[in-house]
Amino acid sequence: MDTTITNNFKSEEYQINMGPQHPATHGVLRLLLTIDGEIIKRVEPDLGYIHRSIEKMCERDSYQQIVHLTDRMDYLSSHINNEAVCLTVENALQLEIPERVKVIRTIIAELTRIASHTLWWGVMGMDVGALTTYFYGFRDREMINDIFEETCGARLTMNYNIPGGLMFDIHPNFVKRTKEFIAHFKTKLPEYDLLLSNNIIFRKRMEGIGILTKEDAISFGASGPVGRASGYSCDVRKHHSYSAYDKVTFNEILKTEGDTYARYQVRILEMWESLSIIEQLIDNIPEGEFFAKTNTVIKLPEGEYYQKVETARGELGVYIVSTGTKNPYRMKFRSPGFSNLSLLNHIAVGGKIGDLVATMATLDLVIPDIDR
Amino acid sequence: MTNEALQNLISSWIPDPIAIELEFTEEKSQFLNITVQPEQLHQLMTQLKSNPDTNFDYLFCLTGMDWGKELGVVYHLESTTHRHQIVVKVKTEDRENPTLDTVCKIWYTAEFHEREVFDFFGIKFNNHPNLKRLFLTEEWDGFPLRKDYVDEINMVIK
Amino acid sequence: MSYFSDIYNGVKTLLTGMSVTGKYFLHSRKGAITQQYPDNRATLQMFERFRGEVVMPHDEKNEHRCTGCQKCELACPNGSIEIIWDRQIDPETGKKKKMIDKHIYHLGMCTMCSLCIEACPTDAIKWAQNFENSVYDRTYLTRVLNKPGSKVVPGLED
Amino acid sequence: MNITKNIHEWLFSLMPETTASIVEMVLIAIVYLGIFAVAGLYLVLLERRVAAWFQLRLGPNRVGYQGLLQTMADALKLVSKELTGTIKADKFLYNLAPYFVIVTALMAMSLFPFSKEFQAFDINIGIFFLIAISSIGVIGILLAGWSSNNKFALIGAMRSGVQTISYELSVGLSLLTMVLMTGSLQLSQIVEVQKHGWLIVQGHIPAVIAFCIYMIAGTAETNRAPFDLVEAESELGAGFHTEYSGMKFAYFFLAEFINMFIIASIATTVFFGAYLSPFGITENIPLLGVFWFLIKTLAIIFLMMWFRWTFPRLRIDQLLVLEWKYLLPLNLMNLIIMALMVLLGLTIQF
Repeated sequence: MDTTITNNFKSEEYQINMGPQHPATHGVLRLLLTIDGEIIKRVEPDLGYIHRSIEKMCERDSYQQIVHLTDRMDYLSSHINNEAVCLTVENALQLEIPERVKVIRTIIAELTRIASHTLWWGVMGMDVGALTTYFYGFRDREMINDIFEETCGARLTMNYNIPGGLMFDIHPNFVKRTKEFIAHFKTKLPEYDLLLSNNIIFRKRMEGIGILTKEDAISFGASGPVGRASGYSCDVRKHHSYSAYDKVTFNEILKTEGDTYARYQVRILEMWESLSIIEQLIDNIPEGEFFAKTNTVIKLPEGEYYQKVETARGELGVYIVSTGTKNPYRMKFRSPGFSNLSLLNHIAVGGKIGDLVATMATLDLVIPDIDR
Repeated sequence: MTNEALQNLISSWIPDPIAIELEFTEEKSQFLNITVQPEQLHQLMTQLKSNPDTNFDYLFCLTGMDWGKELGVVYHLESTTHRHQIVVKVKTEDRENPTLDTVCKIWYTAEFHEREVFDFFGIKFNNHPNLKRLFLTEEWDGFPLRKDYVDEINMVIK
Repeated sequence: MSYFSDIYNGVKTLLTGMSVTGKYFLHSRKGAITQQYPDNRATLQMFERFRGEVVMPHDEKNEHRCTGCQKCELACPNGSIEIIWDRQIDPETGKKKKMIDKHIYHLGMCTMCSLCIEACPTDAIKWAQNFENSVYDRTYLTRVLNKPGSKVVPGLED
Repeated sequence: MNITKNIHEWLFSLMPETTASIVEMVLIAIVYLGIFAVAGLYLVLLERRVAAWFQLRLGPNRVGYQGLLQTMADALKLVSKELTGTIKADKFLYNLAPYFVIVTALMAMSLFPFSKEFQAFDINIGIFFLIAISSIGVIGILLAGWSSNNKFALIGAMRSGVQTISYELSVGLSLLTMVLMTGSLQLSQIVEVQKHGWLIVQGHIPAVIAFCIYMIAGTAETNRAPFDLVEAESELGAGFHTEYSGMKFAYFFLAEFINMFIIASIATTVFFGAYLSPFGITENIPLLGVFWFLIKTLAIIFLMMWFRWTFPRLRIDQLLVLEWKYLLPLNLMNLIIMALMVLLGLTIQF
């Protein structure tokens, strides 16, 4: 595709196409690798294979309709994406949101995070060659998906939020099922460690590769577990608290190694924190309305609105520029995956092909999130 | 640092307020907005990052904008030490050949974000190391996120 | 000596891992999570809120509740719903009234966002739990929701 | 084995001696081919079911009773499939490679003493022959990777070369450790020695170490996880056989399973007394030898499957570190200890 690069070749180097169809790129990411033997010299991502121009579509849609588009960005944290848009709109309208909505949103957001991390864990194992993890991860995720399906009607693209609150109240079984899940998952999560985290082969493969320093993490705009594994305190839930996160106590997991194993550990430990957040909230869902009344046609006052939330992958920013009409004038999603992908070249160079796969797995890229 | 203190500090950097125009506003936004001329962009950004009092080391959002008449870029900055935020806007009226300075030497993340802006708005960035289309193919005609972009086949307008 | 303790510790972690999978192997009969799908059709029950497809319930007199207000059509983000309506004389009141001729639903374009059902003031449409929507020709996915000859429930106003 | 004797006599009475012996050999070859092609298919099924049980699934259970005909159906499908390939492949080598792999795999089968009489080919350099033959297979993999004209396949093939050459050393040395006790390379002789206790008991500690090393190196030799760098699904797609389809792919696939069977069979023969029953409980029924041989082999195969479905894959440099820094020194040390033991008569014999 690129003739200029070909001319600069050293004689030993060759180029290889990883993707758009490749088991390790989890979607349609195409990486153009320049390799010397097994050693990566350069990684150039080629994007846009599923770009749907959601930002342009948003300029056409009403605010209620925008919410469902964000399901299709980072589909593994679709609820949190919905929440981000709704929060932006609610802040712009200065709506008073019922406490019940905030708590339910937070519980579902944390369940989404666990679901996303269990899927990541399964796929992470598969990327390094331990195929069994995939099924163990999916078994646990399935329980969360059932909870979602019962309450929201959909398993993945839930569209449960509307500007002003929730589309409908939680299902009567929601609390019971969530408690069942917590009890189940508390017995299964230690197994994750026994099976994979402590495994000598796994640790040898993960430790000391793909190192990202704190300065680079900040400069590359790394967020979520990727940033926190480098010692960069970037949890939006802590620093720019939203929904019901100010009511719960939880730790921000920080590691300083910045390598692949640190990123892995951050996610595993984050699942414990999410469990504790859910436990704190699940018995204390306040009674009340599940939505605040909004106009059927929502018109945001003229101005600019920015809201960040912490998705399973990191910091999602929603930037709305409104001119006072029923559609946004410009809508920008600052997706975590996009920034996290941009540092791939920085940390993968010098490693082997196997390292690249492991590194990419711990960046936890979701391609629709990058392509939008 | 509060927005007011930030505004005072940043204003104090400018020796000659007439030559370099900075517009401060807090209207219709939760952040302090600075509008800067394209020529001064790079210098201001370098200062915002390197000055220990401001230390905006985290560029958390870089948005291309089409204001109808002008094209431009909106930079959302945050300091991870002071935890204050600021928005820098830069506009250019040249729609045929809009050119701005790159900030990707200051914040590495800008490299990809600027490519995205180039892809969708056609804003060129001086000194960018790898300014190519990111999402669209090289032969794509036009810049889809501009307001005057028309594509009768693929765009459904309600 | 760390050479040998390394080997010892390494082997120990490997054996722990094997004990986990081994445990599941021994309990494989009970623990299988496989859903033998076409076989379990009889017992497979979807959740009541499951979003399968949009349907319009009719009562035994072949009457539905759609007044043709088009709110669902407006709410739909991607034009999955089209309503063909005209003004007909209401046999009860003798006045002219908006009535649907066809309520067309494109399942192939539907993203199951549930906005139409939220928007409906008369609860004329709701979700069905059917999920087996595969057809050989995509034109089958375009459905007319109101049955032929059906009428709106008398006296229903939006 | 009266039937074989009868056939043998009938053949020799029918035609001249040279022709008869050639015909006999061909017949044996056909019988072996038939048995092991089918055995390979059932190993595939076993692997799939075992994997499913490790992974909370059910595995193939539709075709035939409990899925017993599943791999037969798969094989039929693969036979009937169109053979696709790349235009720029080196056609001759591309077509040759699968045969290299499958033929060497089947050749090795002829040596094993499944029971006292059921052994096709009992040469005095048995073990040596096995090690030699099993390393020819890698040439097939190298050819496949190189001739496919695909970079992923080539990387897979390069890895295969590196891996097999290194790990052969460990396989050879760990078997050599055991040969010290038997004093013979002939497989029937090795089994004979074990009548006084299986070698893993006779050689106790060093033999157990040798067995562990052999299992690790053997898994690596068959290119199975955690040493499946040659295929490395998540890194290289399918590695060396990326460009193969239909029956040619099936050859590679089948060869992998037959190789697994070979590695397990060698372990059975050298460490666990081949067809000998535990504590000599059924020594008076010679036919049960086949049963005991298969039981032991399947147990070892199960162990290899357990490895595969539990462990993550190693990286290429760690693979070499494991061999050259850990397995090889341990192996050499073990060899010396074993030699001393045999010299001092410290082996346990019943």
